Amino acid sequence: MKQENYIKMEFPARSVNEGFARAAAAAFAAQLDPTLEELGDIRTAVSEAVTNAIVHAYPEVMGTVTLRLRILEGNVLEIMVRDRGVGIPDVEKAMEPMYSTGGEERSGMGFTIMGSFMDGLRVRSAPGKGTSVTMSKRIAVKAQR
Amino acid sequence: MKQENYIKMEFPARSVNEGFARAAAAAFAAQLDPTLEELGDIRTAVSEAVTNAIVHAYPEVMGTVTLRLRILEGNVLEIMVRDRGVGIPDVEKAMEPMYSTGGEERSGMGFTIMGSFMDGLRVRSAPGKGTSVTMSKRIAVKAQR
Amino acid sequence: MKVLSSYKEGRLTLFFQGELDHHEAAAALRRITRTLDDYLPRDCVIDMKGLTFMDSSGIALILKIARLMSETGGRAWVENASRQPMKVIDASGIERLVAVRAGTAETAE
Amino acid sequence: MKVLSSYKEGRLTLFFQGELDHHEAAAALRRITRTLDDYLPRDCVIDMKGLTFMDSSGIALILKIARLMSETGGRAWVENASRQPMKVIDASGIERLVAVRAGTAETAE
Ligand SMILES: Nc1ncnc2c1ncn2[C@@H]1O[C@H](COP(=O)(O)OP(=O)(O)O)[C@@H](O)[C@H]1O
Ligand SMILES: Nc1ncnc2c1ncn2[C@@H]1O[C@H](COP(=O)(O)OP(=O)(O)O)[C@@H](O)[C@H]1O
Repeated sequence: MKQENYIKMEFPARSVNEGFARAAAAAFAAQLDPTLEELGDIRTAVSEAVTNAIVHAYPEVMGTVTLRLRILEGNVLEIMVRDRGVGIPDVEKAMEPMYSTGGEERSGMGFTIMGSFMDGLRVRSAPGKGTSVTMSKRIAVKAQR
Repeated sequence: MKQENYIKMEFPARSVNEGFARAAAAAFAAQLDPTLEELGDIRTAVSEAVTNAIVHAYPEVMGTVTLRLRILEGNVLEIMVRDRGVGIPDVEKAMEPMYSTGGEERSGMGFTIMGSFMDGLRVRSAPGKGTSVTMSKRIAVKAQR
Repeated sequence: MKVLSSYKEGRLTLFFQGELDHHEAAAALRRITRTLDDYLPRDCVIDMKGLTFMDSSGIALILKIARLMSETGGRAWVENASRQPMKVIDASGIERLVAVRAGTAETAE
Repeated sequence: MKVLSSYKEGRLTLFFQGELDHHEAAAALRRITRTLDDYLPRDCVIDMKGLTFMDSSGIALILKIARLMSETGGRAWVENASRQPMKVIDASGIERLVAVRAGTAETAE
Protein backbone atom coordinates (compact mmCIF):
# COMPACT_ATOMS: atom_id res chain seq x y z
CA MET A 1 0.00 0.00 0.00
CA LYS A 2 2.97 2.30 -0.53
CA GLN A 3 1.55 5.66 -1.50
CA GLU A 4 3.18 8.65 -3.01
CA ASN A 5 3.62 11.52 -0.59
CA TYR A 6 3.44 15.20 -1.39
CA ILE A 7 3.15 18.60 0.17
CA LYS A 8 1.79 21.70 -1.45
CA MET A 9 2.39 25.14 0.01
CA GLU A 10 1.23 28.59 -0.87
CA PHE A 11 2.62 31.84 0.50
CA PRO A 12 2.94 35.51 -0.42
CA ALA A 13 5.91 36.51 -2.59
CA ARG A 14 7.72 38.15 0.32
CA SER A 15 11.43 37.70 0.85
CA VAL A 16 10.94 36.72 4.50
CA ASN A 17 9.47 33.45 3.18
CA GLU A 18 12.66 32.36 1.41
CA GLY A 19 14.10 30.88 4.57
CA PHE A 20 10.78 29.28 5.43
CA ALA A 21 10.52 27.66 1.99
CA ARG A 22 13.88 25.94 2.13
CA ALA A 23 13.42 24.84 5.75
CA ALA A 24 10.02 23.33 4.90
CA ALA A 25 11.47 21.62 1.83
CA ALA A 26 14.28 20.16 3.90
CA ALA A 27 11.81 18.94 6.53
CA PHE A 28 9.77 17.17 3.86
CA ALA A 29 12.81 15.72 2.09
CA ALA A 30 14.03 14.24 5.38
CA GLN A 31 11.79 11.20 4.90
CA LEU A 32 14.00 10.14 1.95
CA ASP A 33 16.95 9.96 4.35
CA PRO A 34 19.18 12.29 2.33
CA THR A 35 22.81 12.95 3.19
CA LEU A 36 23.76 16.41 4.48
CA GLU A 37 25.10 17.16 1.02
CA GLU A 38 21.89 16.13 -0.74
CA LEU A 39 19.90 18.19 1.76
CA GLY A 40 22.14 21.18 1.03
CA ASP A 41 21.52 20.75 -2.70
CA ILE A 42 17.76 20.67 -2.15
CA ARG A 43 17.79 23.72 0.12
CA THR A 44 19.88 25.61 -2.42
CA ALA A 45 17.72 24.77 -5.43
CA VAL A 46 14.51 25.64 -3.57
CA SER A 47 16.02 28.91 -2.40
CA GLU A 48 16.97 29.86 -5.98
CA ALA A 49 13.59 29.06 -7.50
CA VAL A 50 11.53 30.63 -4.71
CA THR A 51 13.74 33.73 -4.68
CA ASN A 52 13.22 34.13 -8.43
CA ALA A 53 9.45 34.08 -7.98
CA ILE A 54 9.77 36.63 -5.17
CA VAL A 55 12.25 38.91 -6.94
CA HIS A 56 11.19 38.75 -10.58
CA ALA A 57 7.60 37.55 -10.94
CA TYR A 58 5.65 40.35 -9.32
CA PRO A 59 7.20 43.77 -9.96
CA GLU A 60 3.89 45.58 -9.38
CA VAL A 61 1.59 43.52 -7.18
CA MET A 62 2.04 41.22 -4.19
CA GLY A 63 1.41 37.79 -5.67
CA THR A 64 1.63 34.30 -4.28
CA VAL A 65 4.12 31.50 -4.75
CA THR A 66 3.25 27.82 -4.84
CA LEU A 67 5.82 25.25 -3.80
CA ARG A 68 5.00 21.60 -4.28
CA LEU A 69 7.22 18.70 -3.31
CA ARG A 70 6.48 15.15 -4.34
CA ILE A 71 8.11 11.85 -3.78
CA LEU A 72 8.12 9.81 -6.96
CA GLU A 73 9.03 6.21 -7.55
CA GLY A 74 12.71 5.35 -7.28
CA ASN A 75 13.42 7.67 -4.34
CA VAL A 76 13.05 10.74 -6.53
CA LEU A 77 12.17 14.12 -5.04
CA GLU A 78 10.33 16.45 -7.39
CA ILE A 79 10.16 20.15 -6.60
CA MET A 80 7.82 22.51 -8.39
CA VAL A 81 7.81 26.27 -7.84
CA ARG A 82 5.07 28.21 -9.57
CA ASP A 83 4.04 31.84 -9.77
CA ARG A 84 1.30 33.69 -11.64
CA GLY A 85 3.55 36.61 -12.40
CA VAL A 86 4.96 38.40 -15.43
CA GLY A 87 6.58 35.33 -16.98
CA ILE A 88 9.85 35.05 -18.90
CA PRO A 89 9.89 36.22 -22.55
CA ASP A 90 12.90 34.11 -23.57
CA VAL A 91 13.46 31.13 -21.28
CA GLU A 92 16.54 29.88 -23.08
CA LYS A 93 18.28 33.21 -22.70
CA ALA A 94 17.17 33.54 -19.07
CA MET A 95 18.82 30.23 -18.30
CA GLU A 96 22.23 31.31 -19.57
CA PRO A 97 24.85 31.79 -16.85
CA MET A 98 25.24 35.43 -15.75
CA TYR A 99 22.09 36.56 -17.54
CA SER A 100 19.99 38.67 -15.21
CA THR A 101 17.44 41.45 -15.40
CA GLY A 102 17.78 41.94 -11.66
CA GLY A 103 20.59 44.46 -11.41
CA GLU A 104 23.57 44.35 -9.11
CA GLU A 105 21.96 42.43 -6.31
CA ARG A 106 21.42 39.40 -8.58
CA SER A 107 24.20 37.29 -10.03
CA GLY A 108 22.35 35.68 -12.92
CA MET A 109 23.49 32.29 -11.63
CA GLY A 110 20.17 31.04 -10.22
CA PHE A 111 19.18 28.70 -13.04
CA THR A 112 22.78 27.53 -13.44
CA ILE A 113 22.88 26.50 -9.80
CA MET A 114 19.47 24.81 -9.97
CA GLY A 115 20.69 22.85 -12.98
CA SER A 116 23.93 21.79 -11.41
CA PHE A 117 22.48 20.86 -7.99
CA MET A 118 19.49 18.88 -9.30
CA ASP A 119 19.25 15.99 -11.76
CA GLY A 120 16.41 17.50 -13.78
CA LEU A 121 15.30 21.09 -14.44
CA ARG A 122 12.38 22.19 -16.59
CA VAL A 123 11.20 25.79 -16.90
CA ARG A 124 7.87 26.67 -18.43
CA SER A 125 6.77 30.25 -18.72
CA ALA A 126 4.23 32.37 -20.52
CA PRO A 127 4.56 36.16 -20.49
CA GLY A 128 1.75 37.67 -18.46
CA LYS A 129 0.70 34.29 -17.13
CA GLY A 130 3.51 33.10 -14.93
CA THR A 131 6.36 30.67 -14.57
CA SER A 132 6.78 27.15 -13.28
CA VAL A 133 10.10 25.56 -12.48
CA THR A 134 10.15 21.80 -11.99
CA MET A 135 13.24 20.12 -10.64
CA SER A 136 13.96 16.55 -9.66
CA LYS A 137 16.66 14.76 -7.77
CA ARG A 138 17.19 11.11 -7.07
CA ILE A 139 18.19 10.55 -3.48
CA ALA A 140 20.65 7.71 -3.15
CA VAL A 141 19.32 4.83 -1.06
CA LYS A 142 21.73 4.31 1.77
CA ALA A 143 22.84 1.04 3.19
CA GLN A 144 21.64 0.77 6.78
CA ARG A 145 23.59 3.50 8.51
CA MET B 1 3.37 48.78 4.00
CA LYS B 2 3.46 46.11 6.67
CA GLN B 3 1.53 43.16 5.31
CA GLU B 4 0.17 40.12 6.99
CA ASN B 5 2.09 36.96 6.19
CA TYR B 6 0.67 33.46 5.86
CA ILE B 7 1.45 30.02 4.65
CA LYS B 8 -1.03 27.40 3.58
CA MET B 9 -0.04 23.76 3.22
CA GLU B 10 -1.82 20.67 2.06
CA PHE B 11 -0.60 17.11 2.47
CA PRO B 12 -1.98 13.56 2.67
CA ALA B 13 -3.17 12.34 6.07
CA ARG B 14 -0.16 10.09 6.57
CA SER B 15 1.62 9.85 9.88
CA VAL B 16 5.01 10.47 8.26
CA ASN B 17 3.86 14.07 7.72
CA GLU B 18 3.43 14.82 11.44
CA GLY B 19 7.09 15.65 11.84
CA PHE B 20 7.07 17.67 8.66
CA ALA B 21 4.06 19.71 9.79
CA ARG B 22 5.57 20.81 13.08
CA ALA B 23 8.96 21.56 11.50
CA ALA B 24 7.31 23.70 8.82
CA ALA B 25 5.21 25.49 11.43
CA ALA B 26 8.31 26.21 13.51
CA ALA B 27 10.15 27.51 10.43
CA PHE B 28 7.29 29.88 9.67
CA ALA B 29 6.88 31.00 13.28
CA ALA B 30 10.58 31.85 13.43
CA GLN B 31 9.90 35.28 11.88
CA LEU B 32 8.07 36.28 15.08
CA ASP B 33 11.30 35.68 16.99
CA PRO B 34 9.77 33.26 19.51
CA THR B 35 11.65 31.92 22.51
CA LEU B 36 12.57 28.23 22.55
CA GLU B 37 9.67 27.68 24.92
CA GLU B 38 7.16 29.43 22.65
CA LEU B 39 8.49 27.44 19.70
CA GLY B 40 8.06 24.24 21.68
CA ASP B 41 4.45 25.19 22.47
CA ILE B 42 3.73 25.83 18.78
CA ARG B 43 5.34 22.58 17.67
CA THR B 44 3.36 20.67 20.28
CA ALA B 45 -0.01 22.21 19.41
CA VAL B 46 0.53 21.67 15.67
CA SER B 47 1.56 18.08 16.30
CA GLU B 48 -1.62 17.42 18.32
CA ALA B 49 -4.01 18.93 15.80
CA VAL B 50 -2.35 17.41 12.73
CA THR B 51 -2.12 14.00 14.41
CA ASN B 52 -5.83 14.14 15.19
CA ALA B 53 -6.64 14.76 11.53
CA ILE B 54 -4.35 11.88 10.55
CA VAL B 55 -5.57 9.43 13.22
CA HIS B 56 -9.26 10.19 13.51
CA ALA B 57 -10.57 12.01 10.44
CA TYR B 58 -10.16 9.39 7.73
CA PRO B 59 -10.81 5.87 9.01
CA GLU B 60 -11.65 4.57 5.52
CA VAL B 61 -10.01 6.71 2.86
CA MET B 62 -6.72 8.56 2.50
CA GLY B 63 -7.73 12.18 2.82
CA THR B 64 -5.78 15.41 2.94
CA VAL B 65 -4.95 17.78 5.76
CA THR B 66 -4.71 21.55 5.40
CA LEU B 67 -2.47 23.52 7.72
CA ARG B 68 -2.56 27.28 7.57
CA LEU B 69 -0.46 29.64 9.63
CA ARG B 70 -1.06 33.37 9.70
CA ILE B 71 0.53 36.26 11.41
CA LEU B 72 -2.08 38.62 12.76
CA GLU B 73 -1.74 42.07 14.23
CA GLY B 74 -0.14 42.27 17.65
CA ASN B 75 2.44 39.55 17.02
CA VAL B 76 -0.21 36.85 17.09
CA LEU B 77 0.31 33.52 15.36
CA GLU B 78 -2.87 31.82 14.21
CA ILE B 79 -2.80 28.12 13.34
CA MET B 80 -5.63 26.41 11.50
CA VAL B 81 -5.75 22.66 10.88
CA ARG B 82 -8.57 21.41 8.70
CA ASP B 83 -9.69 18.06 7.39
CA ARG B 84 -12.63 16.92 5.26
CA GLY B 85 -13.10 13.77 7.27
CA VAL B 86 -15.75 12.14 9.46
CA GLY B 87 -16.15 15.04 11.85
CA ILE B 88 -16.82 15.01 15.59
CA PRO B 89 -20.40 14.29 16.75
CA ASP B 90 -20.00 15.98 20.15
CA VAL B 91 -17.20 18.52 20.22
CA GLU B 92 -17.66 19.45 23.87
CA LYS B 93 -17.29 15.86 24.96
CA ALA B 94 -14.33 15.29 22.62
CA MET B 95 -12.53 18.18 24.28
CA GLU B 96 -12.77 16.70 27.77
CA PRO B 97 -9.45 15.50 29.20
CA MET B 98 -8.92 11.73 28.77
CA TYR B 99 -11.79 11.35 26.33
CA SER B 100 -10.65 9.36 23.33
CA THR B 101 -12.12 7.07 20.70
CA GLY B 102 -8.62 6.10 19.65
CA GLY B 103 -7.89 3.13 21.88
CA GLU B 104 -4.76 2.48 23.86
CA GLU B 105 -2.35 4.32 21.61
CA ARG B 106 -4.15 7.63 22.25
CA SER B 107 -4.24 9.41 25.59
CA GLY B 108 -7.27 11.63 25.06
CA MET B 109 -5.13 14.62 26.06
CA GLY B 110 -4.70 16.22 22.63
CA PHE B 111 -7.26 19.01 22.98
CA THR B 112 -6.26 19.61 26.59
CA ILE B 113 -2.66 20.18 25.53
CA MET B 114 -3.66 22.42 22.62
CA GLY B 115 -5.76 24.48 25.03
CA SER B 116 -3.04 24.81 27.61
CA PHE B 117 -0.18 25.57 25.17
CA MET B 118 -2.05 28.13 23.09
CA ASP B 119 -3.93 31.30 24.05
CA GLY B 120 -6.98 30.52 21.94
CA LEU B 121 -8.56 27.26 20.74
CA ARG B 122 -11.69 26.93 18.63
CA VAL B 123 -12.97 23.64 17.23
CA ARG B 124 -15.62 23.50 14.55
CA SER B 125 -16.88 20.21 13.22
CA ALA B 126 -19.74 18.76 11.23
CA PRO B 127 -20.22 14.98 11.10
CA GLY B 128 -19.50 13.71 7.59
CA LYS B 129 -18.04 17.06 6.56
CA GLY B 130 -14.87 17.50 8.55
CA THR B 131 -13.21 19.38 11.35
CA SER B 132 -11.28 22.59 11.70
CA VAL B 133 -9.18 23.51 14.69
CA THR B 134 -8.09 27.13 15.01
CA MET B 135 -5.53 28.12 17.61
CA SER B 136 -3.80 31.37 18.34
CA LYS B 137 -0.87 32.45 20.42
CA ARG B 138 0.56 35.85 21.09
CA ILE B 139 4.34 35.81 20.82
CA ALA B 140 5.93 38.16 23.32
CA VAL B 141 7.90 40.95 21.67
CA LYS B 142 11.42 40.73 22.98
CA ALA B 143 13.68 43.55 23.88
CA GLN B 144 16.67 43.55 21.55
CA ARG B 145 18.43 40.33 22.45
CA MET C 1 13.09 8.37 17.53
CA LYS C 2 15.50 5.88 19.03
CA VAL C 3 15.16 3.79 22.18
CA LEU C 4 18.38 2.51 23.70
CA SER C 5 18.29 0.35 26.80
CA SER C 6 20.53 -0.85 29.59
CA TYR C 7 19.81 -3.45 32.27
CA LYS C 8 21.37 -3.83 35.67
CA GLU C 9 20.19 -5.71 38.78
CA GLY C 10 16.51 -5.76 38.04
CA ARG C 11 16.39 -2.26 36.63
CA LEU C 12 15.85 -1.61 32.95
CA THR C 13 16.56 1.91 31.74
CA LEU C 14 15.05 3.02 28.44
CA PHE C 15 16.80 6.00 26.87
CA PHE C 16 14.42 7.92 24.62
CA GLN C 17 16.16 9.92 21.92
CA GLY C 18 14.86 12.26 19.23
CA GLU C 19 11.18 13.10 18.65
CA LEU C 20 8.33 11.03 20.02
CA ASP C 21 5.08 11.50 18.13
CA HIS C 22 2.25 9.27 16.91
CA HIS C 23 4.28 8.24 13.85
CA GLU C 24 7.11 6.96 16.04
CA ALA C 25 5.12 5.66 19.00
CA ALA C 26 3.78 2.39 17.59
CA ALA C 27 7.18 1.07 16.51
CA ALA C 28 8.72 2.22 19.79
CA LEU C 29 6.05 0.38 21.77
CA ARG C 30 6.73 -2.86 19.87
CA ARG C 31 10.44 -2.66 20.58
CA ILE C 32 9.89 -1.75 24.22
CA THR C 33 7.39 -4.57 24.79
CA ARG C 34 9.93 -7.03 23.43
CA THR C 35 12.64 -5.65 25.71
CA LEU C 36 10.37 -5.84 28.76
CA ASP C 37 9.51 -9.45 27.88
CA ASP C 38 13.20 -10.28 27.59
CA TYR C 39 14.28 -8.84 30.93
CA LEU C 40 11.11 -8.89 33.05
CA PRO C 41 12.64 -6.07 35.12
CA ARG C 42 11.49 -5.01 38.56
CA ASP C 43 11.95 -1.30 37.73
CA CYS C 44 11.68 0.42 34.41
CA VAL C 45 13.19 3.89 34.12
CA ILE C 46 12.12 6.00 31.16
CA ASP C 47 15.07 8.33 30.72
CA MET C 48 14.08 11.30 28.56
CA LYS C 49 17.38 13.14 28.57
CA GLY C 50 17.78 12.76 24.80
CA LEU C 51 14.15 13.43 23.91
CA THR C 52 13.86 16.72 22.03
CA PHE C 53 10.12 16.57 21.41
CA MET C 54 7.09 14.70 22.68
CA ASP C 55 3.36 15.15 22.22
CA SER C 56 0.40 13.36 23.79
CA SER C 57 1.34 10.19 21.90
CA GLY C 58 4.20 10.02 24.38
CA ILE C 59 1.76 10.25 27.26
CA ALA C 60 -0.09 7.21 25.91
CA LEU C 61 3.23 5.38 25.56
CA ILE C 62 4.31 6.16 29.13
CA LEU C 63 0.95 5.00 30.51
CA LYS C 64 1.19 1.81 28.47
CA ILE C 65 4.68 1.04 29.79
CA ALA C 66 3.50 1.69 33.35
CA ARG C 67 0.60 -0.71 32.80
CA LEU C 68 2.86 -3.43 31.37
CA MET C 69 5.18 -3.06 34.35
CA SER C 70 2.40 -3.21 36.92
CA GLU C 71 1.06 -6.39 35.29
CA THR C 72 4.27 -8.14 36.33
CA GLY C 73 4.39 -6.46 39.73
CA GLY C 74 7.02 -3.90 38.70
CA ARG C 75 7.14 -0.11 38.58
CA ALA C 76 7.94 2.46 35.92
CA TRP C 77 8.89 6.09 36.23
CA VAL C 78 10.11 8.98 34.13
CA GLU C 79 13.43 10.76 34.59
CA ASN C 80 15.36 13.65 33.07
CA ALA C 81 12.58 15.09 30.95
CA SER C 82 13.73 18.35 29.40
CA ARG C 83 11.52 21.36 29.13
CA GLN C 84 9.15 20.60 26.27
CA PRO C 85 8.36 16.97 27.24
CA MET C 86 8.03 18.08 30.88
CA LYS C 87 5.48 20.68 29.91
CA VAL C 88 3.42 18.06 28.09
CA ILE C 89 3.64 15.77 31.11
CA ASP C 90 2.52 18.61 33.39
CA ALA C 91 -0.40 19.56 31.17
CA SER C 92 -1.61 15.98 30.95
CA GLY C 93 -1.60 15.39 34.68
CA ILE C 94 -0.20 11.85 34.46
CA GLU C 95 1.92 12.47 37.51
CA ARG C 96 -0.98 11.06 39.48
CA LEU C 97 -0.46 7.75 37.66
CA VAL C 98 3.26 7.55 36.98
CA ALA C 99 6.11 9.01 39.01
CA VAL C 100 8.05 11.74 37.28
CA ARG C 101 11.42 12.48 38.81
CA ALA C 102 12.78 15.85 37.93
CA GLY C 103 16.19 15.54 36.34
CA THR C 104 18.77 18.21 35.86
CA ALA C 105 18.97 17.51 32.14
CA GLU C 106 18.08 20.76 30.44
CA THR C 107 20.60 20.23 27.67
CA ALA C 108 18.50 18.21 25.29
CA GLU C 109 16.31 21.06 24.12
CA MET D 1 22.56 36.35 9.02
CA LYS D 2 25.15 38.22 11.03
CA VAL D 3 28.30 39.95 9.87
CA LEU D 4 30.99 40.50 12.48
CA SER D 5 34.20 42.27 11.57
CA SER D 6 37.71 42.74 12.83
CA TYR D 7 40.41 45.11 11.56
CA LYS D 8 44.16 44.83 11.85
CA GLU D 9 46.97 46.51 9.92
CA GLY D 10 45.10 47.27 6.73
CA ARG D 11 43.16 44.01 6.70
CA LEU D 12 39.44 43.88 7.41
CA THR D 13 37.97 40.47 8.06
CA LEU D 14 34.22 40.01 7.69
CA PHE D 15 32.84 36.98 9.51
CA PHE D 16 29.66 35.77 7.84
CA GLN D 17 27.38 33.81 10.16
CA GLY D 18 24.08 32.05 9.61
CA GLU D 19 22.20 31.92 6.31
CA LEU D 20 22.87 34.26 3.42
CA ASP D 21 19.98 34.55 1.00
CA HIS D 22 18.27 37.34 -0.94
CA HIS D 23 16.27 38.38 2.13
CA GLU D 24 19.45 38.89 4.14
CA ALA D 25 21.76 40.17 1.41
CA ALA D 26 20.55 43.74 1.05
CA ALA D 27 20.87 44.60 4.74
CA ALA D 28 24.23 42.84 4.89
CA LEU D 29 25.52 44.86 1.94
CA ARG D 30 24.49 48.13 3.61
CA ARG D 31 26.34 47.24 6.80
CA ILE D 32 29.40 46.04 4.91
CA THR D 33 29.56 49.14 2.72
CA ARG D 34 29.54 51.28 5.85
CA THR D 35 32.33 49.22 7.41
CA LEU D 36 34.45 49.44 4.26
CA ASP D 37 33.95 53.21 4.20
CA ASP D 38 35.01 53.43 7.84
CA TYR D 39 38.24 51.46 7.50
CA LEU D 40 39.18 51.79 3.82
CA PRO D 41 41.13 48.54 4.19
CA ARG D 42 43.79 47.28 1.79
CA ASP D 43 42.57 43.68 2.07
CA CYS D 44 39.09 42.42 2.79
CA VAL D 45 38.76 38.81 3.88
CA ILE D 46 35.31 37.26 3.67
CA ASP D 47 35.48 34.55 6.29
CA MET D 48 32.66 32.05 5.75
CA LYS D 49 33.44 29.69 8.61
CA GLY D 50 30.13 30.43 10.33
CA LEU D 51 28.00 30.49 7.20
CA THR D 52 25.62 27.54 7.18
CA PHE D 53 23.82 28.38 3.95
CA MET D 54 24.34 30.56 0.91
CA ASP D 55 22.61 30.78 -2.45
CA SER D 56 23.40 32.85 -5.54
CA SER D 57 22.47 36.03 -3.66
CA GLY D 58 25.74 35.43 -1.82
CA ILE D 59 27.57 35.27 -5.13
CA ALA D 60 26.23 38.71 -6.02
CA LEU D 61 27.29 40.00 -2.60
CA ILE D 62 30.84 38.65 -2.92
CA LEU D 63 31.20 40.18 -6.39
CA LYS D 64 29.92 43.51 -5.08
CA ILE D 65 32.41 43.52 -2.20
CA ALA D 66 35.24 42.65 -4.62
CA ARG D 67 34.17 45.55 -6.83
CA LEU D 68 34.01 48.00 -3.93
CA MET D 69 37.50 46.92 -2.84
CA SER D 70 39.02 47.24 -6.29
CA GLU D 71 37.57 50.75 -6.58
CA THR D 72 39.88 51.82 -3.77
CA GLY D 73 42.80 49.74 -5.03
CA GLY D 74 42.27 46.94 -2.53
CA ARG D 75 41.59 43.23 -2.82
CA ALA D 76 38.96 40.88 -1.47
CA TRP D 77 38.95 37.13 -1.12
CA VAL D 78 36.94 34.35 0.42
CA GLU D 79 38.15 31.99 3.13
CA ASN D 80 36.88 29.01 5.10
CA ALA D 81 33.75 28.32 3.09
CA SER D 82 32.15 25.13 4.31
CA ARG D 83 30.69 22.57 1.99
CA GLN D 84 27.37 24.02 0.88
CA PRO D 85 28.62 27.60 0.22
CA MET D 86 31.71 26.16 -1.47
CA LYS D 87 29.55 24.13 -3.81
CA VAL D 88 27.60 27.26 -4.77
CA ILE D 89 30.88 29.12 -5.36
CA ASP D 90 32.15 26.27 -7.52
CA ALA D 91 28.98 26.07 -9.58
CA SER D 92 28.96 29.81 -10.22
CA GLY D 93 32.55 29.94 -11.44
CA ILE D 94 33.38 33.21 -9.63
CA GLU D 95 36.81 31.91 -8.78
CA ARG D 96 37.95 33.55 -12.02
CA LEU D 97 36.96 36.91 -10.50
CA VAL D 98 37.57 36.54 -6.77
CA ALA D 99 40.16 34.42 -5.02
CA VAL D 100 38.73 31.62 -2.91
CA ARG D 101 41.14 30.18 -0.39
CA ALA D 102 40.21 26.74 0.75
CA GLY D 103 39.92 26.65 4.51
CA THR D 104 39.91 23.63 6.74
CA ALA D 105 36.64 24.70 8.31
CA GLU D 106 34.22 21.87 7.68
CA THR D 107 32.58 22.25 11.05
CA ALA D 108 30.01 24.85 10.17
CA GLU D 109 27.76 22.53 8.19
N1 LIG E 1 9.82 33.42 -11.75
C1 LIG E 1 10.30 34.31 -12.65
N2 LIG E 1 9.50 35.27 -13.16
C2 LIG E 1 9.97 36.16 -14.06
N3 LIG E 1 11.25 36.18 -14.51
C3 LIG E 1 12.11 35.25 -14.02
C4 LIG E 1 11.69 34.28 -13.07
N4 LIG E 1 12.75 33.49 -12.81
C5 LIG E 1 13.77 33.95 -13.55
N5 LIG E 1 13.41 35.01 -14.28
C6 LIG E 1 14.26 35.75 -15.25
O1 LIG E 1 15.40 34.97 -15.55
C7 LIG E 1 16.59 35.68 -15.22
C8 LIG E 1 17.69 34.74 -14.80
O2 LIG E 1 17.35 34.08 -13.59
P1 LIG E 1 18.49 33.49 -12.66
O3 LIG E 1 19.41 32.63 -13.49
O4 LIG E 1 17.86 32.83 -11.50
O5 LIG E 1 19.33 34.75 -12.19
P2 LIG E 1 18.95 35.98 -11.23
O6 LIG E 1 17.75 35.64 -10.40
O7 LIG E 1 20.17 36.16 -10.40
O8 LIG E 1 18.70 37.16 -12.13
C9 LIG E 1 16.16 36.68 -14.18
O9 LIG E 1 17.02 37.79 -14.10
C10 LIG E 1 14.77 37.06 -14.68
O10 LIG E 1 14.84 37.98 -15.74
N1 LIG F 1 -9.91 15.77 13.25
C1 LIG F 1 -10.74 14.93 13.92
N2 LIG F 1 -11.64 14.19 13.24
C2 LIG F 1 -12.48 13.34 13.88
N3 LIG F 1 -12.46 13.16 15.22
C3 LIG F 1 -11.59 13.87 15.96
C4 LIG F 1 -10.68 14.76 15.36
N4 LIG F 1 -9.94 15.35 16.33
C5 LIG F 1 -10.36 14.81 17.49
N5 LIG F 1 -11.36 13.91 17.29
C6 LIG F 1 -12.09 13.16 18.33
O1 LIG F 1 -11.86 13.78 19.59
C7 LIG F 1 -11.29 12.84 20.51
C8 LIG F 1 -10.38 13.55 21.50
O2 LIG F 1 -9.26 14.09 20.83
P1 LIG F 1 -7.91 14.37 21.64
O3 LIG F 1 -8.24 15.14 22.87
O4 LIG F 1 -6.93 14.99 20.72
O5 LIG F 1 -7.41 12.95 22.11
P2 LIG F 1 -6.85 11.69 21.29
O6 LIG F 1 -6.42 12.14 19.92
O7 LIG F 1 -5.70 11.23 22.11
O8 LIG F 1 -7.96 10.71 21.22
C9 LIG F 1 -10.63 11.82 19.63
O9 LIG F 1 -10.44 10.58 20.28
C10 LIG F 1 -11.62 11.73 18.47
O10 LIG F 1 -12.73 10.94 18.81
